[in-house]
Amino acid sequence: MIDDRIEILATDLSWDEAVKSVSDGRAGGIDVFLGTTRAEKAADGRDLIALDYEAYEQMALDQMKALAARAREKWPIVKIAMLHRVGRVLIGEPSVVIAVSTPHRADAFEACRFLIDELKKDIAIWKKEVWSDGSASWVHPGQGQGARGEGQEE
Amino acid sequence: MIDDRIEILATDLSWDEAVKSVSDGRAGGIDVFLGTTRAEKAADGRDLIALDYEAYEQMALDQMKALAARAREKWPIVKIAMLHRVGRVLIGEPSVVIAVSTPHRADAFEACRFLIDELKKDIAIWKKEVWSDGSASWVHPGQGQGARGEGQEE
Amino acid sequence: MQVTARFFAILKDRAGVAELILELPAGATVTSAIELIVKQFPAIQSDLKRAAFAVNRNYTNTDLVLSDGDELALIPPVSGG
Amino acid sequence: MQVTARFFAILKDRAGVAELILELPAGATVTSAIELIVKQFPAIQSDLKRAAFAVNRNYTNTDLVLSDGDELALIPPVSGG
Repeated sequence: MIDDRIEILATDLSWDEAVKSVSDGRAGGIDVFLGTTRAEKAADGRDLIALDYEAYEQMALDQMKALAARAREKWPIVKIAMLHRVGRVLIGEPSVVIAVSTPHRADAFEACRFLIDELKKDIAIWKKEVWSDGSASWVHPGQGQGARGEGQEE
Repeated sequence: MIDDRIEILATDLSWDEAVKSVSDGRAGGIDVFLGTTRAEKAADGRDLIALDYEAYEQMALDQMKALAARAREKWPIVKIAMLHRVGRVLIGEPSVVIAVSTPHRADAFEACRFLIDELKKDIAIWKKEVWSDGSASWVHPGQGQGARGEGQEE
Repeated sequence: MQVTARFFAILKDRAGVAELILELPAGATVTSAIELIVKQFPAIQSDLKRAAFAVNRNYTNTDLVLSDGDELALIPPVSGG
Repeated sequence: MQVTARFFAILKDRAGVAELILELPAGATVTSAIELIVKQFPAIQSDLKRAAFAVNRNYTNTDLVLSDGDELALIPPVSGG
Protein backbone atom coordinates (compact mmCIF):
# COMPACT_ATOMS: atom_id res chain seq x y z
CA MET A 1 0.00 0.00 0.00
CA ILE A 2 1.30 3.42 -0.92
CA ASP A 3 0.52 5.86 1.85
CA ASP A 4 2.03 9.02 0.42
CA ARG A 5 0.83 12.17 2.10
CA ILE A 6 -0.29 14.69 -0.49
CA GLU A 7 -2.19 17.74 0.72
CA ILE A 8 -3.11 21.31 -0.09
CA LEU A 9 -3.51 23.26 3.13
CA ALA A 10 -4.66 26.71 4.20
CA THR A 11 -2.71 26.47 7.46
CA ASP A 12 1.01 26.56 8.31
CA LEU A 13 2.88 23.63 6.76
CA SER A 14 4.43 21.28 9.30
CA TRP A 15 7.75 20.01 7.99
CA ASP A 16 7.98 18.09 11.24
CA GLU A 17 4.86 16.13 10.26
CA ALA A 18 6.16 15.71 6.72
CA VAL A 19 9.39 14.13 7.94
CA LYS A 20 7.54 11.91 10.40
CA SER A 21 5.21 10.72 7.69
CA VAL A 22 8.11 9.54 5.47
CA SER A 23 10.30 8.13 8.28
CA ASP A 24 10.58 4.38 7.86
CA GLY A 25 12.93 1.60 8.87
CA ARG A 26 13.42 0.71 5.20
CA ALA A 27 14.91 4.15 4.53
CA GLY A 28 18.54 5.16 4.97
CA GLY A 29 18.04 8.71 3.79
CA ILE A 30 15.37 11.40 3.72
CA ASP A 31 15.60 14.54 1.66
CA VAL A 32 13.25 17.42 2.43
CA PHE A 33 12.76 20.56 0.39
CA LEU A 34 11.03 23.66 1.67
CA GLY A 35 10.22 26.53 -0.70
CA THR A 36 9.99 29.73 1.32
CA THR A 37 8.93 33.30 0.56
CA ARG A 38 12.07 35.32 0.00
CA ALA A 39 12.20 39.01 0.88
CA GLU A 40 12.41 41.25 -2.17
CA LYS A 41 12.65 44.96 -2.81
CA ALA A 42 11.25 46.37 -6.04
CA ALA A 43 13.23 48.94 -8.07
CA ASP A 44 10.85 51.63 -6.80
CA GLY A 45 11.53 50.74 -3.15
CA ARG A 46 8.41 48.71 -2.38
CA ASP A 47 8.97 45.65 -0.19
CA LEU A 48 7.41 42.28 -0.82
CA ILE A 49 5.41 41.35 2.27
CA ALA A 50 3.88 38.00 1.29
CA LEU A 51 2.85 35.64 -1.48
CA ASP A 52 -0.81 34.70 -1.78
CA TYR A 53 -1.36 31.22 -3.21
CA GLU A 54 -4.44 29.98 -5.00
CA ALA A 55 -5.04 26.42 -6.20
CA TYR A 56 -7.49 24.56 -8.38
CA GLU A 57 -7.49 22.08 -5.58
CA GLN A 58 -9.10 18.99 -7.06
CA MET A 59 -6.95 19.20 -10.18
CA ALA A 60 -3.75 20.11 -8.31
CA LEU A 61 -4.16 17.17 -5.92
CA ASP A 62 -4.70 14.79 -8.86
CA GLN A 63 -1.60 16.22 -10.54
CA MET A 64 0.51 15.93 -7.38
CA LYS A 65 -0.54 12.29 -6.99
CA ALA A 66 0.34 11.59 -10.63
CA LEU A 67 3.68 13.32 -10.12
CA ALA A 68 4.43 11.18 -7.05
CA ALA A 69 3.63 8.09 -9.15
CA ARG A 70 6.07 9.25 -11.84
CA ALA A 71 8.81 9.65 -9.23
CA ARG A 72 8.10 6.15 -7.95
CA GLU A 73 8.71 4.79 -11.44
CA LYS A 74 12.13 6.43 -11.55
CA TRP A 75 13.49 5.84 -8.03
CA PRO A 76 13.06 3.17 -5.31
CA ILE A 77 11.06 5.43 -3.02
CA VAL A 78 9.85 4.34 0.40
CA LYS A 79 7.50 7.26 1.11
CA ILE A 80 6.66 10.71 -0.23
CA ALA A 81 5.06 13.74 1.41
CA MET A 82 4.04 16.76 -0.68
CA LEU A 83 2.34 19.63 1.09
CA HIS A 84 1.41 22.92 -0.57
CA ARG A 85 -0.05 26.03 1.00
CA VAL A 86 -2.91 28.16 -0.24
CA GLY A 87 -3.55 31.61 1.18
CA ARG A 88 -1.00 34.09 2.49
CA VAL A 89 2.59 32.96 3.03
CA LEU A 90 4.72 35.58 4.83
CA ILE A 91 8.45 36.18 4.29
CA GLY A 92 10.53 33.21 5.48
CA GLU A 93 7.52 30.90 5.71
CA PRO A 94 7.22 27.75 3.58
CA SER A 95 4.73 27.55 0.70
CA VAL A 96 5.70 23.99 -0.22
CA VAL A 97 7.28 21.06 1.64
CA ILE A 98 8.39 17.89 -0.15
CA ALA A 99 9.93 14.95 1.72
CA VAL A 100 11.18 11.72 0.17
CA SER A 101 12.62 8.69 1.92
CA THR A 102 14.69 6.08 0.05
CA PRO A 103 17.04 3.25 0.98
CA HIS A 104 20.06 5.25 -0.25
CA ARG A 105 20.62 8.96 -0.15
CA ALA A 106 21.38 9.70 -3.82
CA ASP A 107 17.86 8.64 -4.77
CA ALA A 108 16.29 10.83 -2.08
CA PHE A 109 18.10 13.93 -3.37
CA GLU A 110 17.29 13.20 -7.01
CA ALA A 111 13.64 12.34 -6.42
CA CYS A 112 13.07 15.38 -4.21
CA ARG A 113 14.65 17.66 -6.78
CA PHE A 114 12.55 16.10 -9.53
CA LEU A 115 9.35 16.56 -7.53
CA ILE A 116 9.87 20.27 -6.84
CA ASP A 117 11.06 20.99 -10.40
CA GLU A 118 8.05 19.22 -11.92
CA LEU A 119 5.61 20.65 -9.39
CA LYS A 120 6.55 24.12 -10.55
CA LYS A 121 5.97 23.24 -14.20
CA ASP A 122 2.33 22.34 -14.50
CA ILE A 123 0.51 21.96 -11.19
CA ALA A 124 -2.61 24.16 -11.10
CA ILE A 125 -1.41 26.55 -8.41
CA TRP A 126 -0.74 30.30 -8.71
CA LYS A 127 0.94 32.89 -6.57
CA LYS A 128 0.32 36.60 -6.26
CA GLU A 129 2.91 39.03 -4.91
CA VAL A 130 1.65 41.34 -2.19
CA TRP A 131 3.65 44.55 -1.74
CA SER A 132 4.10 47.01 1.09
CA ASP A 133 2.18 49.76 -0.76
CA GLY A 134 -0.89 47.56 -0.99
CA SER A 135 -0.37 46.61 -4.63
CA ALA A 136 -0.52 43.00 -5.75
CA SER A 137 0.28 41.16 -8.96
CA TRP A 138 -0.06 37.61 -10.17
CA VAL A 139 3.11 35.77 -11.02
CA HIS A 140 2.76 34.15 -14.42
CA PRO A 141 6.10 32.93 -15.70
CA GLY A 142 7.06 34.30 -19.07
CA GLN A 143 4.63 37.20 -18.96
CA GLY A 144 7.41 39.64 -18.26
CA GLN A 145 6.22 40.37 -14.76
CA GLY A 146 8.78 40.80 -12.02
CA ALA A 147 9.39 37.28 -10.87
CA ARG A 148 9.43 36.71 -7.15
CA GLY A 149 9.50 33.85 -4.70
CA GLU A 150 11.49 30.70 -4.99
CA GLY A 151 9.85 29.43 -8.07
CA GLN A 152 10.15 32.06 -10.68
CA GLU A 153 13.80 32.73 -10.91
CA GLU A 154 15.17 29.32 -11.67
CA MET B 1 28.10 37.14 11.16
CA ILE B 2 27.85 33.49 10.36
CA ASP B 3 25.61 31.74 12.83
CA ASP B 4 25.72 28.21 11.49
CA ARG B 5 24.52 25.61 13.94
CA ILE B 6 27.02 22.76 14.14
CA GLU B 7 26.61 20.26 16.95
CA ILE B 8 27.36 16.71 18.05
CA LEU B 9 24.62 15.49 20.32
CA ALA B 10 23.91 12.48 22.50
CA THR B 11 20.16 13.13 22.37
CA ASP B 12 17.54 12.79 19.62
CA LEU B 13 18.22 15.12 16.71
CA SER B 14 15.54 17.73 16.15
CA TRP B 15 15.12 18.33 12.44
CA ASP B 16 12.44 20.82 13.44
CA GLU B 17 15.07 22.89 15.25
CA ALA B 18 17.48 22.46 12.34
CA VAL B 19 14.95 23.86 9.87
CA LYS B 20 14.05 26.73 12.21
CA SER B 21 17.70 27.62 12.63
CA VAL B 22 18.23 28.01 8.85
CA SER B 23 14.89 29.68 8.07
CA ASP B 24 15.53 33.23 6.90
CA GLY B 25 13.79 35.88 4.84
CA ARG B 26 16.77 35.95 2.46
CA ALA B 27 16.19 32.29 1.55
CA GLY B 28 13.86 31.00 -1.15
CA GLY B 29 14.72 27.35 -0.58
CA ILE B 30 15.82 25.03 2.19
CA ASP B 31 17.12 21.54 1.61
CA VAL B 32 17.33 19.16 4.54
CA PHE B 33 18.96 15.75 4.57
CA LEU B 34 18.41 13.16 7.29
CA GLY B 35 20.52 10.01 7.40
CA THR B 36 18.55 7.32 9.19
CA THR B 37 19.33 3.83 10.45
CA ARG B 38 17.98 1.38 7.89
CA ALA B 39 16.76 -2.06 8.94
CA GLU B 40 19.02 -4.88 7.71
CA LYS B 41 19.03 -8.62 7.95
CA ALA B 42 22.34 -10.48 7.85
CA ALA B 43 22.76 -13.58 5.69
CA ASP B 44 22.59 -15.71 8.84
CA GLY B 45 19.24 -14.20 9.86
CA ARG B 46 20.41 -11.73 12.49
CA ASP B 47 18.60 -8.39 12.49
CA LEU B 48 20.29 -5.04 12.85
CA ILE B 49 18.78 -3.31 15.86
CA ALA B 50 20.77 -0.06 16.03
CA LEU B 51 23.91 1.81 15.10
CA ASP B 52 26.15 3.09 17.92
CA TYR B 53 28.02 6.26 17.00
CA GLU B 54 31.27 7.46 18.53
CA ALA B 55 32.99 10.77 17.74
CA TYR B 56 36.31 12.42 18.40
CA GLU B 57 34.18 15.40 19.28
CA GLN B 58 36.64 18.30 19.34
CA MET B 59 38.16 17.22 16.02
CA ALA B 60 34.85 16.35 14.39
CA LEU B 61 33.34 19.73 15.30
CA ASP B 62 36.38 21.54 13.88
CA GLN B 63 36.07 19.46 10.71
CA MET B 64 32.35 20.13 10.38
CA LYS B 65 32.95 23.87 10.73
CA ALA B 66 35.70 23.74 8.09
CA LEU B 67 33.37 21.77 5.83
CA ALA B 68 30.62 24.38 6.25
CA ALA B 69 33.17 27.06 5.30
CA ARG B 70 34.10 25.12 2.15
CA ALA B 71 30.42 24.93 1.18
CA ARG B 72 30.08 28.69 1.70
CA GLU B 73 32.90 29.26 -0.78
CA LYS B 74 31.06 27.23 -3.41
CA TRP B 75 27.43 28.35 -2.99
CA PRO B 76 25.63 31.52 -1.85
CA ILE B 77 24.45 30.02 1.41
CA VAL B 78 22.27 31.89 3.89
CA LYS B 79 22.53 29.44 6.81
CA ILE B 80 23.71 25.91 7.56
CA ALA B 81 22.78 23.47 10.32
CA MET B 82 24.75 20.23 10.77
CA LEU B 83 23.76 17.97 13.64
CA HIS B 84 25.30 14.55 14.27
CA ARG B 85 24.36 12.00 16.90
CA VAL B 86 26.63 10.00 19.15
CA GLY B 87 25.37 6.98 21.06
CA ARG B 88 22.67 4.55 20.01
CA VAL B 89 20.49 5.33 16.99
CA LEU B 90 17.60 2.92 16.55
CA ILE B 91 16.08 1.79 13.24
CA GLY B 92 14.35 4.66 11.46
CA GLU B 93 15.94 7.33 13.67
CA PRO B 94 18.29 10.01 12.28
CA SER B 95 22.01 9.93 12.97
CA VAL B 96 22.69 13.10 11.00
CA VAL B 97 20.65 16.12 9.96
CA ILE B 98 21.95 18.74 7.54
CA ALA B 99 19.90 21.80 6.56
CA VAL B 100 20.96 24.50 4.11
CA SER B 101 19.07 27.64 3.13
CA THR B 102 19.91 29.56 -0.05
CA PRO B 103 18.22 32.25 -2.16
CA HIS B 104 17.52 29.71 -4.94
CA ARG B 105 16.74 26.05 -4.64
CA ALA B 106 19.38 24.53 -6.92
CA ASP B 107 22.10 25.77 -4.58
CA ALA B 108 20.38 24.35 -1.51
CA PHE B 109 20.20 20.89 -3.08
CA GLU B 110 23.79 20.96 -4.29
CA ALA B 111 25.26 22.32 -1.07
CA CYS B 112 23.32 19.86 1.10
CA ARG B 113 24.44 16.95 -1.06
CA PHE B 114 28.06 18.16 -0.91
CA LEU B 115 27.91 18.47 2.89
CA ILE B 116 26.64 14.94 3.50
CA ASP B 117 28.99 13.40 0.90
CA GLU B 118 32.03 15.17 2.39
CA LEU B 119 30.94 14.55 5.97
CA LYS B 120 31.06 10.83 5.30
CA LYS B 121 34.57 11.03 3.86
CA ASP B 122 36.76 12.28 6.64
CA ILE B 123 34.92 13.52 9.72
CA ALA B 124 36.17 11.72 12.85
CA ILE B 125 33.01 9.79 13.60
CA TRP B 126 32.50 6.03 13.62
CA LYS B 127 29.53 3.71 13.74
CA LYS B 128 29.17 0.23 15.15
CA GLU B 129 26.44 -2.17 14.06
CA VAL B 130 24.49 -3.74 16.90
CA TRP B 131 22.75 -7.01 16.04
CA SER B 132 19.82 -8.90 17.50
CA ASP B 133 22.07 -11.73 18.78
CA GLY B 134 24.08 -9.29 20.87
CA SER B 135 27.02 -9.13 18.47
CA ALA B 136 28.45 -5.81 17.35
CA SER B 137 30.98 -4.75 14.76
CA TRP B 138 32.60 -1.47 13.77
CA VAL B 139 31.89 -0.22 10.28
CA HIS B 140 35.15 0.76 8.62
CA PRO B 141 34.66 1.31 4.90
CA GLY B 142 36.92 -0.76 2.73
CA GLN B 143 37.77 -3.31 5.38
CA GLY B 144 35.49 -5.87 3.83
CA GLN B 145 32.99 -5.74 6.63
CA GLY B 146 29.33 -5.88 5.79
CA ALA B 147 28.42 -2.30 5.21
CA ARG B 148 25.27 -1.08 6.90
CA GLY B 149 23.45 2.16 7.50
CA GLU B 150 23.07 4.93 5.04
CA GLY B 151 26.66 5.78 4.70
CA GLN B 152 28.45 2.69 3.67
CA GLU B 153 26.70 1.57 0.60
CA GLU B 154 27.01 4.60 -1.58
CA MET C 1 -26.32 21.23 -22.27
CA GLN C 2 -24.66 22.87 -19.31
CA VAL C 3 -20.93 23.25 -18.73
CA THR C 4 -19.40 24.81 -15.62
CA ALA C 5 -16.56 27.25 -16.38
CA ARG C 6 -13.99 28.01 -13.67
CA PHE C 7 -11.61 30.97 -13.63
CA PHE C 8 -8.36 31.13 -11.71
CA ALA C 9 -5.76 33.67 -10.67
CA ILE C 10 -5.41 36.59 -13.11
CA LEU C 11 -8.32 35.38 -15.25
CA LYS C 12 -10.56 35.30 -12.19
CA ASP C 13 -9.50 38.81 -11.24
CA ARG C 14 -9.96 40.19 -14.78
CA ALA C 15 -13.36 38.56 -15.26
CA GLY C 16 -14.49 39.31 -11.73
CA VAL C 17 -15.99 35.84 -11.74
CA ALA C 18 -14.79 32.58 -10.23
CA GLU C 19 -17.33 30.22 -11.74
CA LEU C 20 -20.31 30.30 -14.06
CA ILE C 21 -22.60 27.85 -15.82
CA LEU C 22 -22.68 28.06 -19.59
CA GLU C 23 -25.64 26.96 -21.69
CA LEU C 24 -24.16 25.41 -24.85
CA PRO C 25 -25.56 23.63 -27.90
CA ALA C 26 -24.82 19.91 -28.23
CA GLY C 27 -21.48 19.36 -29.99
CA ALA C 28 -19.92 22.54 -28.62
CA THR C 29 -16.13 22.38 -28.33
CA VAL C 30 -13.76 24.02 -25.86
CA THR C 31 -13.12 26.65 -28.54
CA SER C 32 -16.79 27.53 -28.89
CA ALA C 33 -17.19 27.71 -25.10
CA ILE C 34 -14.21 30.05 -24.86
CA GLU C 35 -15.61 32.26 -27.61
CA LEU C 36 -18.82 32.60 -25.64
CA ILE C 37 -16.88 33.45 -22.48
CA VAL C 38 -14.80 36.10 -24.23
CA LYS C 39 -17.95 37.77 -25.51
CA GLN C 40 -19.21 38.09 -21.97
CA PHE C 41 -15.81 39.01 -20.45
CA PRO C 42 -13.75 40.86 -23.05
CA ALA C 43 -11.32 41.94 -20.28
CA ILE C 44 -9.78 38.46 -20.22
CA GLN C 45 -9.03 38.30 -23.94
CA SER C 46 -5.32 39.22 -23.84
CA ASP C 47 -4.55 37.00 -20.86
CA LEU C 48 -6.44 34.10 -22.42
CA LYS C 49 -3.80 33.92 -25.17
CA ARG C 50 -1.37 32.33 -22.75
CA ALA C 51 -3.91 30.21 -20.90
CA ALA C 52 -4.29 26.45 -21.01
CA PHE C 53 -7.56 24.62 -20.58
CA ALA C 54 -8.66 21.66 -18.51
CA VAL C 55 -11.81 19.64 -18.78
CA ASN C 56 -12.76 17.65 -15.72
CA ARG C 57 -9.36 18.40 -14.18
CA ASN C 58 -7.21 17.22 -17.08
CA TYR C 59 -5.39 19.47 -19.51
CA THR C 60 -7.06 19.32 -22.91
CA ASN C 61 -6.71 20.76 -26.38
CA THR C 62 -9.35 23.14 -27.67
CA ASP C 63 -10.85 20.71 -30.22
CA LEU C 64 -12.42 18.61 -27.49
CA VAL C 65 -16.19 18.26 -27.76
CA LEU C 66 -17.80 19.07 -24.43
CA SER C 67 -20.44 16.99 -22.70
CA ASP C 68 -23.26 17.99 -20.40
CA GLY C 69 -21.93 18.46 -16.85
CA ASP C 70 -18.31 18.99 -17.85
CA GLU C 71 -16.13 21.33 -15.82
CA LEU C 72 -14.04 23.61 -18.05
CA ALA C 73 -11.18 25.40 -16.30
CA LEU C 74 -9.26 28.41 -17.66
CA ILE C 75 -5.67 27.94 -16.48
CA PRO C 76 -3.23 30.86 -16.66
CA PRO C 77 0.49 29.98 -16.59
CA VAL C 78 1.03 28.24 -13.27
CA SER C 79 3.36 29.54 -10.56
CA GLY C 80 3.15 27.14 -7.65
CA GLY C 81 6.04 26.19 -5.43
CA MET D 1 58.11 15.07 27.08
CA GLN D 2 54.57 13.87 27.41
CA VAL D 3 52.11 13.21 24.59
CA THR D 4 48.50 12.12 25.07
CA ALA D 5 47.45 9.26 22.80
CA ARG D 6 43.74 8.77 22.07
CA PHE D 7 42.17 5.63 20.63
CA PHE D 8 38.85 5.46 18.82
CA ALA D 9 36.36 2.89 17.60
CA ILE D 10 37.93 -0.45 16.68
CA LEU D 11 41.37 0.63 17.91
CA LYS D 12 39.94 1.57 21.29
CA ASP D 13 38.19 -1.79 21.53
CA ARG D 14 41.27 -3.78 20.46
CA ALA D 15 43.61 -1.89 22.82
CA GLY D 16 41.12 -1.82 25.65
CA VAL D 17 42.27 1.74 26.26
CA ALA D 18 40.72 5.08 25.30
CA GLU D 19 43.54 7.37 26.28
CA LEU D 20 47.06 7.19 27.70
CA ILE D 21 49.98 9.50 28.32
CA LEU D 22 53.22 8.55 26.58
CA GLU D 23 56.62 9.56 27.91
CA LEU D 24 58.74 10.27 24.81
CA PRO D 25 62.22 11.60 24.16
CA ALA D 26 62.58 15.05 22.62
CA GLY D 27 62.45 14.86 18.83
CA ALA D 28 60.11 11.87 18.77
CA THR D 29 57.94 11.66 15.65
CA VAL D 30 54.46 10.27 15.16
CA THR D 31 56.12 7.11 13.82
CA SER D 32 58.19 6.60 16.96
CA ALA D 33 55.18 7.21 19.19
CA ILE D 34 53.19 4.64 17.20
CA GLU D 35 55.99 2.09 17.50
CA LEU D 36 55.91 2.53 21.26
CA ILE D 37 52.15 2.10 21.31
CA VAL D 38 52.27 -1.07 19.20
CA LYS D 39 54.78 -2.60 21.61
CA GLN D 40 52.35 -2.07 24.45
CA PHE D 41 49.24 -3.05 22.48
CA PRO D 42 50.20 -5.60 19.83
CA ALA D 43 46.49 -6.38 19.30
CA ILE D 44 46.04 -3.16 17.33
CA GLN D 45 48.84 -3.81 14.86
CA SER D 46 46.78 -5.11 11.95
CA ASP D 47 44.07 -2.45 12.29
CA LEU D 48 46.69 0.28 12.57
CA LYS D 49 47.70 -0.36 8.97
CA ARG D 50 44.57 1.37 7.74
CA ALA D 51 44.53 4.07 10.40
CA ALA D 52 45.21 7.76 9.93
CA PHE D 53 46.74 10.01 12.58
CA ALA D 54 45.85 13.41 13.92
CA VAL D 55 47.92 15.69 16.09
CA ASN D 56 46.01 18.35 17.98
CA ARG D 57 42.91 17.50 15.99
CA ASN D 58 44.40 17.86 12.50
CA TYR D 59 45.28 15.00 10.22
CA THR D 60 49.04 14.66 9.95
CA ASN D 61 51.68 12.54 8.27
CA THR D 62 53.85 10.27 10.37
CA ASP D 63 57.05 12.32 9.92
CA LEU D 64 55.77 15.09 12.16
CA VAL D 65 57.95 15.79 15.19
CA LEU D 66 55.84 15.82 18.33
CA SER D 67 55.94 18.48 21.03
CA ASP D 68 55.31 18.27 24.73
CA GLY D 69 51.58 18.36 25.44
CA ASP D 70 50.52 17.24 21.96
CA GLU D 71 47.41 15.12 21.53
CA LEU D 72 47.98 12.22 19.12
CA ALA D 73 44.83 10.48 17.89
CA LEU D 74 44.68 7.09 16.17
CA ILE D 75 41.91 7.35 13.59
CA PRO D 76 40.50 4.19 12.00
CA PRO D 77 38.63 4.64 8.69
CA VAL D 78 35.71 6.92 9.50
CA SER D 79 32.08 5.92 9.09
CA GLY D 80 29.98 8.85 10.20
CA GLY D 81 26.70 9.90 8.62
